[in-house]
Formats: sequence, structure tokens, C-alpha cells
Amino acid sequence: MVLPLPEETLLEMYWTMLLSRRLDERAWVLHRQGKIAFHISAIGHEAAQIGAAYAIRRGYDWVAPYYRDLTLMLALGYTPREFMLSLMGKKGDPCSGGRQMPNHWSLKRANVISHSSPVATQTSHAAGIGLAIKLRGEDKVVLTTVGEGSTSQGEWYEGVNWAAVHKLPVVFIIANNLYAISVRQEQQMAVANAADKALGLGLPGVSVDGMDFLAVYEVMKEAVERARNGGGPTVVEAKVYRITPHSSDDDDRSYRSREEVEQFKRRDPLLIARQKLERAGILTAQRVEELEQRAKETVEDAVRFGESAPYPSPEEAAFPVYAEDARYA
Amino acid sequence: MVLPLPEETLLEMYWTMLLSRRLDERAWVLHRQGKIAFHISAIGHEAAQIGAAYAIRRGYDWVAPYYRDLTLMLALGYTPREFMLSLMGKKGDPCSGGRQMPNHWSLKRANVISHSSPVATQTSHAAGIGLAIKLRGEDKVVLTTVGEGSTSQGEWYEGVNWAAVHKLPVVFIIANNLYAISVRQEQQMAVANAADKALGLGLPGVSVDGMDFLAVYEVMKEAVERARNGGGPTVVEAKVYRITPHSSDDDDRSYRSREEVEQFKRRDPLLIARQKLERAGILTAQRVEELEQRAKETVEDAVRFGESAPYPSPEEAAFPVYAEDARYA
Amino acid sequence: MPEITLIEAIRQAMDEELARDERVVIIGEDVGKRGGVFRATQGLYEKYGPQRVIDSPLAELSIVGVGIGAALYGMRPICEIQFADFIYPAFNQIVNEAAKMCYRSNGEWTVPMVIRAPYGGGIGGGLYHSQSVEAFFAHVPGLKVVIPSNPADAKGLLKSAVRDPNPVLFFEPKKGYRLIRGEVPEGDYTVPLGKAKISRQGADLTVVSYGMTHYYALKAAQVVAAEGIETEIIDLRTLLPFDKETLLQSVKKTGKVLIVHEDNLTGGYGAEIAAFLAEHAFTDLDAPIRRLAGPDVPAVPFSHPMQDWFMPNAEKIATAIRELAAF
Amino acid sequence: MPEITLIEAIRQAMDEELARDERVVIIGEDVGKRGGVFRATQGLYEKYGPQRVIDSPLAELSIVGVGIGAALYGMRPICEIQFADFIYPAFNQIVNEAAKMCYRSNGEWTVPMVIRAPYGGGIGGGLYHSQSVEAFFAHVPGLKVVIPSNPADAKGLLKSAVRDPNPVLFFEPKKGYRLIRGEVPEGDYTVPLGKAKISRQGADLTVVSYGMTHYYALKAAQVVAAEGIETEIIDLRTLLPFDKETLLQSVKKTGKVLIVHEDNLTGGYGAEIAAFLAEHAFTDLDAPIRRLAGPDVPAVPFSHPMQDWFMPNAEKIATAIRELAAF
Ligand SMILES: Cc1ncc(C[n+]2csc(CCOP(=O)(O)OP(=O)(O)O)c2C)c(N)n1
Ligand SMILES: Cc1ncc(C[n+]2csc(CCOP(=O)(O)OP(=O)(O)O)c2C)c(N)n1
Ligand SMILES: [Mg+2]
Ligand SMILES: [Mg+2]
Repeated sequence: MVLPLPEETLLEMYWTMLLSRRLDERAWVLHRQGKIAFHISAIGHEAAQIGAAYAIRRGYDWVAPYYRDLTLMLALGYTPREFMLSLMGKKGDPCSGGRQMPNHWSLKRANVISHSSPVATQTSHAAGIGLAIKLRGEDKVVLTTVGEGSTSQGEWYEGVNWAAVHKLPVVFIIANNLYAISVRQEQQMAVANAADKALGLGLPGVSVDGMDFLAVYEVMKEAVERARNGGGPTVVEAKVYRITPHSSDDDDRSYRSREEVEQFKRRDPLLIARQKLERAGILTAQRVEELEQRAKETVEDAVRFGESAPYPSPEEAAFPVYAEDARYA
Repeated sequence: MVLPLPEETLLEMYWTMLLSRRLDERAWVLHRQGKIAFHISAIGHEAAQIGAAYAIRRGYDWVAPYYRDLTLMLALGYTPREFMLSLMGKKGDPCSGGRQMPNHWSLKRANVISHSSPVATQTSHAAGIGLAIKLRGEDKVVLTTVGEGSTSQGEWYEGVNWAAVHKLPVVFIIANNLYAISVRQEQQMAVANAADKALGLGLPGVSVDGMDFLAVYEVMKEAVERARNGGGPTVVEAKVYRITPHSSDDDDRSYRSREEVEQFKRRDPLLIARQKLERAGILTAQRVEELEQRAKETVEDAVRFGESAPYPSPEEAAFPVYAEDARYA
Repeated sequence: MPEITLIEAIRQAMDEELARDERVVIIGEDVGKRGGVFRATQGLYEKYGPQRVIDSPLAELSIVGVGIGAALYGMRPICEIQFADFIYPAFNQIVNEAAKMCYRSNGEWTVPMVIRAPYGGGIGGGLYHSQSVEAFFAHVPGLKVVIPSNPADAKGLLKSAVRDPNPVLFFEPKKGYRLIRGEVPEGDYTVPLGKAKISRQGADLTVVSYGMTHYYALKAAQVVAAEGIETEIIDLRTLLPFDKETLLQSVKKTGKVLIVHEDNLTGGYGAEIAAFLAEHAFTDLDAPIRRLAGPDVPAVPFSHPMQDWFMPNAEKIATAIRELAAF
Repeated sequence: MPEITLIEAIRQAMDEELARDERVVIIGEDVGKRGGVFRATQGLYEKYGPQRVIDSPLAELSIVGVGIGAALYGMRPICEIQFADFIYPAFNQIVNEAAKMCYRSNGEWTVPMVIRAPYGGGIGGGLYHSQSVEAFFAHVPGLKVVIPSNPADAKGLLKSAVRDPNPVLFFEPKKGYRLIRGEVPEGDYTVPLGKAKISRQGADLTVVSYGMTHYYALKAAQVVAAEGIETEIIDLRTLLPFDKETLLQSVKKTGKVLIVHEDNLTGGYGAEIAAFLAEHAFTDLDAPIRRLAGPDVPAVPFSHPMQDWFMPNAEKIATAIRELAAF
């Protein structure tokens, strides 16, 4: 097996996926404990996100993510402590100062733009960033993500069309987990692969096994390089599965069978990554144990940090409506 | 040459195209004379429209048209006199009672729904009508049209997607005349044919020479039959050319060369139809003369009728805002 | 009469309308097997099947656009927008199409449809699961806008909406879905659109409200009643067209008006009520027309202290009542 | 100072801003070779090239969405919506995205952009080329809304809008594009956002307006002046945020207010002004607050008699002034 990245990098990728998983699981527990109001999970999506994250120049390229992108955000430098601030609506939440629901990302220092809840609105923002990059003659790339359900929005279509027409340096990822809450892919679109939508827009579209972080990395690398070199945008569909319910508000038993969920759990992206890395001789059971221990400590530290952080004061809610009263403007 | 339709029908199609052309030319003259405020032309689109009109069961199937569809409307029974009422904003305009600009069709007796100016909004209406037809188990078909520029709207994408997902009996025509006012196809989309958009939506897409009424008829016939027999929707792109400026408000010299226009005029759909029918022995120079004479008289009669018709009274503008005060509700 | 929740009343209305009229269909995201994210359509898919309760693609524009098309053909669609915050992609279809269809076709084509959407904050939903959007639509001739404040009205108003020949926006105070309970007549009845209800009689001042803030206003009225302030509470129920007569009569009696809503103040729905009264009840007024509304920030923040800061509640209303009564 | 038309002033502002700041780009339908359907961008494509003056696909949602993205990256886009009537497909992007970006990111991300659109009727445009849409946006915190009434203001306000760090909606009275002429200072100057202008002094009553109806109001004021009625005319210029101080001072002086706009009455922009004054200038008011607005029908009809029935004009305003003065 020829490794596409240095060992150290591969371990870092594994670590980030693991950390994401443990933070995510902890969020579910916090929700059950009544300590947080809401969580929307990345479990099952980690490989697709880490593969994408490592294909771009993090901190240099720009990112317009969606709510499932916890792993991607961690790879971009969002810290577990920060995640807990966001989850708990505490002061210092770097995404929104507690204004938005958790998992509504924004991280200016890492070129991650703020996104909202209405799905796919970030798609045209990504195109606009790509346009600005192109107009300025820079070599940055924009990465943007949505779920497969969200590609039904005219929002998505129009944004991708702009990028295709103007050959903008944007990679449009579709995290296809088969469901939009309860609505299955077949009720959402008449194409077999969400990536097929690219055919109608005149840009390349690739589908990839999103449970395999290296497969995603390879496909993404190609798309990112093409974008960086003036070759224009690409649609990349990562076939994943949402192993948890849609969010902490959802109960998925009404719309999908337990068997289906179990079947996909056997393709857990974390497991696949571990097996690959073990087979390549990079990871050992002992090393995994160490990483698990470190993850546990990191998560504990983050939770403690979050719990002891203060809430924003009520009056902070009055600002900043306009850039004039913004701290950073 | 095997004729796909009875001679009589072919002559009727030619007559309708001719009548449309002469009415349309007259509208331009009326505009220059300051007798009407606005005109938006079908010249160059006649063959595509007549081919489509004769592929459906007129008066039985449903139609959601766009503003260039004068020929289609005439084929559906909209009369020259009615057209003049619409053009002049006179009382009795069957489309809107003078409320809408000319060429904003509606003709309830012919199952033509009312459309507006914002482009592509009728696309999802067509899908909704298709849904209702399917839910009721009827065998009607819906025909809807837009220009190629309008397919850039999320409106268009979403409507077609619905029809594809639910296999609705709708035919989506794209009249591709290369321009959306001044914006050329290449600035609008990255695909070579507008029909290629169907690939991304999972339904058949066909491009056809829209200057040849029989070619359009054949392609449309197939699409309509598929729709009627439960085979689902089709996108049909008719490659046409708008021989006039976009509308009476436009001046096309800033964005396209006179040579280009002249070149396309050589493929005038009326000319092609005449040649085909002459070659098939259906039409003679003399017959054309007669038809021209009849068209002239019909147009004159319509203009006289329109000019002598009264305007709506000002107070009519107060109604009907709600169905309760509608005459027909 | 059985006591049920607001959302049960809404579900009952849809259930009965689906049974009554086969032209009625429900279209929306997750309305099928999932029964809606708030369970408003729970059980309806099982009862009426996928031909009547239709899971749409995730695309509001076409939920409404397809609904309009179906309505033109003779169906009576009830379109669900999962949260009012997500109605804007359909704005063009609602404002340029549904609202103008009857007028622009000189009455030839009409759009009998209902668009249901849960609105309002106080449920930890943050900026995009808390919005109040009624002001945008109550400005548009051709639309009707309805907001119920209690189960009995909700059922009767929703039935009227379904049977109305016009496009009706039906906004439901989601915080009240399970919180607000009340007796609801069994079986078929309607509550007419366009008629306000005086839900409390009083001579000192008039509070005009609807939906969730009406619920708080009633509580506030109880509190200040103990202090001797007699509040008349008007539940508008229909925001467009609104019941001018009831407003004018109440103001003639009390001379003072407080308008309460949760949407932000500037250009909010309350502005129209205030403007109407400032013109047509001017000589009856003994005090400035007061509006108590959400603050002029983009929407309700997520974090609790900030959310509480935003939300109107019984206490804030009571304070405003006391101030106005003392004018 | 040279006299130029409203549209020339707008073009001049864009030309000078494009020259001043290379971050400024124009995005819209037919803004390139065609120079815009009203010729607002005529010559700019030739002067600044396709990198600065960009013909978009026919899709308003993404005109604004792409503009937002470019603004986030540091550009200063001027997005043109060909007619205000076509702005609704972009409603979600404007209201949920541009307006809320600064707030939702706690000030980390801002959207410095201008959205220009011609609005208003009287030009034979029918239902969909005549709409006034300001009320929808003047309700949304995070946006600024500007409507100029004359060339000098238009140039200075548009420059302020381009330099403003927020999303600014700039609605242009299209009927006045060539009709309204005026002296315009050459070269660079700005007119501040948020400041109204008293365009005529008078003690008998205050007329509040903006854009095209302000133009008519000035004409009406001349007519009634001959009859001895002295009207104070306020040109709001910025509708959000609006200039409360100027309004309050004028009403203190005159005691009577007439608000005029072309958009339909119910829930129109005038409601906010009326409501604001009914609360904050109550004791200064000697008469009901009067609104003269377009009728509550879906939009301006095409046919001339019906269009004229719809449109406010100097005569209708003069009549309303006389009535109010006589109160
Ligand atoms: C415009 C809009 N409509 C509805 C919703 C409610 N909603 C939130 S997530 C979701 C499903 C998204 O599905 P998909 O795009 O497949 O992403 P996934 O959650 O499966 O990753 C829906 C309907 C929303 N957020 N925005
Ligand atoms: C939503 C919307 N935006 C802009 C316009 C203005 N407009 C009218 S026609 C047109 C061009 C349409 O081009 P296309 O769809 O190719 O049709 P064609 O006129 O070429 O037949 C434009 C931009 C409109 N009517 N609707
Ligand atoms: Mg999904
Ligand atoms: Mg075209």
C-alpha cells in the first residue's frame, strides 16, 4: 500500500477523527443530561471531512461549511474548548458569541465564513469568494459543503452554476448520507448519484466512498489542484451515512430500520481508518489506546472549561446589528 | 418525404405561423406609431411553438407558457382580436383584463394558466399541475416553456426536479435563442446544450432544431406520449433565434452583430416551413398568396377591433384582489 | 369538551379536512412517515397514504410553487414550511405568484391553498428557528394571514383557511404547541377569517395582540387586574385583512392602546395597527399608542440570557400596561 | 454646477467609485455591453472591463449570494436587480444572510455591499415592472434602505452606500430616471445615510415622503402654497435607519402629518412613520396622522386608466394636504 501522505499526517488525521467522534458522543451525553439544548452530529461523516480538510491548504484556503462539519472544523483549528462554548451557548463561542445554535460554524482566523441554518445558502457565498479570488488573481481555493437533500434547493444550483460558468476555484462537496431528516434520496432527486448533478451544470462530478478517508483525500486532492490551477470547480459527492438521528430533536425509528443503521455501522469510518492504518503499520492497538486516553482527557478538559465559562450577558444581545458596532469590523 | 400529419393539419400549422408573424410584425409597427406601449416578439420562435402546440391535445392538456409564445397561444385558440385587446390594454383582454403587460398570457378556456413577468415561476406551477393530474389518475399532459436564460433560475431547477422525482406528465420546453436580453448562453451556463441540464436532474433531455416545425413536432410528440403514458417528464430544447430585439424597449446592436442576425434570418422558420411544404406538394406560391391575403385581412380586422374597443374603467383596477370578488371564482 | 394542545387541534383540523374533501393534500418536508418535525401531521400519512401526504424535496420555493400549480388545477393543498424562518426561498412564489394570481388574471385563476409554518422564539432555536415573519406577508394584498392563539381557534381557523378560495398563510406559535391547552369542540366547525376576538373585557386600556404574545397578554392582564387595572384584550386572529371595527370600538371605550408582538419593532405588524388607529381613532385616543415588540436585532439569539432579553413575556407586558394606564 | 438627470447621477457615482476603489465591482443582468436595461451602467463595461462589470446569469438569488461571498472576501460589490419586482428570489439571501451576517458572527464577518434596483410605477410596466418593495426591507435590522429623490442626493447617497460597511438597499425611482434633473456637484462628495432633508419649510403641516412621491409632494406644496397653505416637506432619503429627530422637530412645529408613498397602504412603510409619531409625538399632534399611499391591490396595472387610478400624484397629494390643513 502506497501511502499518499506522511505517516505523521495520517496519524494526525486519525487523531482528529477520533477526537471528533469522542467530542460528538460526549455532546449526545450532555444533551441527555440536560446540560445542552441541541446537538447535530458528525458521526459517520468524519472520514469525508478529514479527507477534504487535508486536501486544502488549511488556514490559507477558504471554507463555507455546513452544520455536520465538526471534524472539518477541528482540522481547521477550532478547539474542543471552543466547541463546548458553542454547544453550551457560552461567552467566547467563536462562531457567534452564543447567538447561533451549536454547530453553526464561523472562524475568521481560519477563513471559515459564518453560515446559517437555511440550507445551501453558503453555496453562492462560496462562488462569490471564488469570484473574488479569481478577480484578484490569487491561488486560493474555496471548499463548501452541504448534505444531499440540500442540493434540491435552487440555492445550490445557482451557486454551482456561477462557479461553472466563470470557472471559479471552488470545490462543492455533497455529504450524501441518504437522508434529509426522514426524506430518502429517491424522494429528493431522480439521479442515482448526487454527483450526477454536475453533468447538468457542465463541471466534473465525482462520487467517492465517504467512509474511507484516503479515498476521499485522493479525489479531493485532484479537485483542489484543478481548482487551484485554473481548471475550475468540481462537485464531489462523499457517500456517507449518518449513524445517529438527524439531531438531538430527531427520532429516526419512524423512517429507517435498525437493520439499516447496524449495517452501516459496520462501515464506521473510524474503524476503516484504523484498519487501514494498522495494516500499513502506522497504528498499533497500543497507540490507539494512548490516543483514546488523550481524547478522553481532551474532552473532559473541554467540558470542564465550557461548564465553568460564563454566559453572555443579556445586553450583549443588542449588538452588533451593524458593522459600526462590531468589535472586529 | 413521409408526412407526420395530415395535409390539412400541416397547412393549419403553416397558417398559424404565418398569422403569428404578421400579427407580430404589426405589433412592432403599432409600437413605432406610438399606439401601443410595449411588445415582445415571437419572431423566429414560431416553428418551435407550433411544433409543440400540435404535439399536445389542445384544450385538453394544460399549458404554462412564457411571453414569447404568441404562436402557441394562437394555436390554442387565442384570437387576433384578443391579442390586440391585450396589446392595447383594452377591456376584454382575456389574459388579465388589461392588468398585465401584453404577452403575459392566460386563457382559462384553453387550460392556459396565467403567468407573470418574473421568469421561470411557471415551471413549478407546471409540476404542480402535473402532480394533480397524476394524483387524480388522469391522462392529461402539461406543457411549459421558458427561455434558455431563465433556466439559470433556481425556480426552473426545482420545478423540473419535482417532476423528475415524481415522474410527472410534464414537458419542459426551453426556447434557446442564445440570448437572455444581452447575455449570451456561455455567460449563462457551462453546458453546450440547455437540454444537457436534464442529465443532472435524471430525466431525458433532447435538443432539436427549433427552426424546423416538423422536427420539433416529432421530438415533442415522443415527449408528450411518454408523459401521457406514465413515462415521466422530458426537457426539450428548441434551438431558435430571436430575430428581433428582445422587446420594444431593447436595442440589440450593442450586444450582437448585424451579420449574426442576418445569418439566422436565412434560417427563418417560416421560410423553412414553406419550403418543406412546397417540396411536399402541399403548398403553392398561389396558396401562400391567398394565406398572406387572409392574414392581412385578419390583422386589419383585429387592429380595427382593438382600436375601437374601450379601455377598462379606472375603478376596475380595484378588483379582484381576492377570489370573493372575482367574476369567475 | 376535551382539552387538547394547540398542535393536536391543528392536526385534528387537517385530519378532518383530509377526510372531508379529497382535493385536500399536504405537501412538505418530513410530513410523511416522520409526521412533521413537530408532529403536526403525525398519523396522517398512515391514514391517508403517500398520495395525500407528500414528502417534498428540501426546497421551499417548489413546495409553494407546486402547491400553486396543484391549486390552479383544483386541489386544495396545505403546504408546510418546516420553520417560518425557511419561508423566504418561497417569497417570490408567495408574493409575486399566489398573491397576484387572482388579480392578474382578472379573477379567472385563483389559488386556494394554505401555507402553514411554525413561528416564534423562546424555544432555544436561535436566529433561524425563532423568527416571526407575519409583517412581510400582512403587507401583501391578495394574501390572508392568520395566527391562532389557542386550540379551539386554531382548529376552526385552519378549517376556514383550507376552505378559503385564496392563499392563506397560517402561522403557528410553536412555543405554544404543547404549552397552550384548551377545550376544543369535537367534529366540524369553523372560525371565520377576518374577525378578531375580545378575549377579555376591560375599560382602562386595550391590548392588541395575537398568537404567543396574546397568551402572555392574558396572563399580564390577570396580574394588573389585581392592581385595579382593567385591560381589554383583543386577539386579532386574522392579521390580513384585520378586523377594523372591533379595534375602533374597543379604543372608543378605553382610549388607550398597547400593541404587542414578538417580531422586531421597526416596520413590524404593530406599525399598521398603530397607524390605522392614529388616523381613524385619533379623537378617541387619550394617550400615545404604545408598541411593545421584539428589539430591533436580526433575530432571537440562542444563548438563554440573550434569548430572554429578546422575548416579550407577561412581565414586560404588565410593565407596559402599568405605564400606559398611568399616562 | 451642471444639470444632469437622476440616472446620470447614479452612473456618475458608480463610475467614480469604480475608479476610486478597485474592490468595487458591479454584478447584474445586462450590466455589461448592454449597459443595463435603463443604461445605468452605460460605458462602464467599456471603461473598466469584464472583471469589474460582470454580466450575471439570469438569477437574482445568486447575484446577491455571490455578492455576499465577494463582500466577505473583501470586495465591495454593487449588485443590480433589474427591476425591484425581481428581488424576491433573492429575499432569503438578503434577509437571512446579508442582514444577519454581522450579528450572527458577533461582528467577525460583515457584508459591505449595495443592492441597487429601480422601483415604482407610472411607466406602463404593469404588475411586475412597477413595484415598490421598500417596506419589506425597512423592517429588517441589519439592512440599510436608501431611496433618493434627486440627482445630487442620488450621487452622494450612492457613494455613501458603496462605502458603508453594511448591506445597503438602494432603490431608485425609475419614473424619475430621466424626468428628474438637477444640479450635481462635480467630483467626489457624499451625502450621509440616516439623515433626512427638509426640502421645503412650512408651518402648517408636515409631508413625509421619499423618492418619486417626494417629487410630487414638492409640486403639490407649490400648488397649495398659492392657496395659503404652508407645507413642510421632509425627504426621508434613508428609510432604515430613519431620521427620528428631524421628524419629531417638524411635527412639533406643524402638529399635522401626511405621509405619502406609492407602495400599497396596509403594512406599507408609512405605517412605521405613523406609528413612531403616534407614540413619540402624540402630544404634538393636532390632527389624525394621514397616509396617502397606493391602494391595496397587488400592484400597478398596465392599462393606462387603471395605472392612473393607482398612482399617487401631485393632485392627489394636494387634495390630501388641503383636507388635513382644514382639520
Ligand atoms: C431552507 C431550509 N429548509 C429546511 C430546513 C430544516 N432542515 C434542517 S436540516 C434538514 C435536512 C438536511 O438534509 P441534508 O441536506 O441531506 O443534510 P444532512 O442533515 O443529511 O447532513 C432540514 C430539512 C433548513 N435548515 N433549511
Ligand atoms: C426574475 C426575473 N429577472 C429578470 C427579468 C428581466 N428579463 C425579462 S426577459 C429577460 C431575459 C430572458 O431570457 P431568456 O430566458 O433566454 O428568454 P428570451 O427572452 O431570450 O426568450 C430578463 C432578464 C425577469 N423578467 N424576471
Ligand atoms: Mg443527508
Ligand atoms: Mg433566450
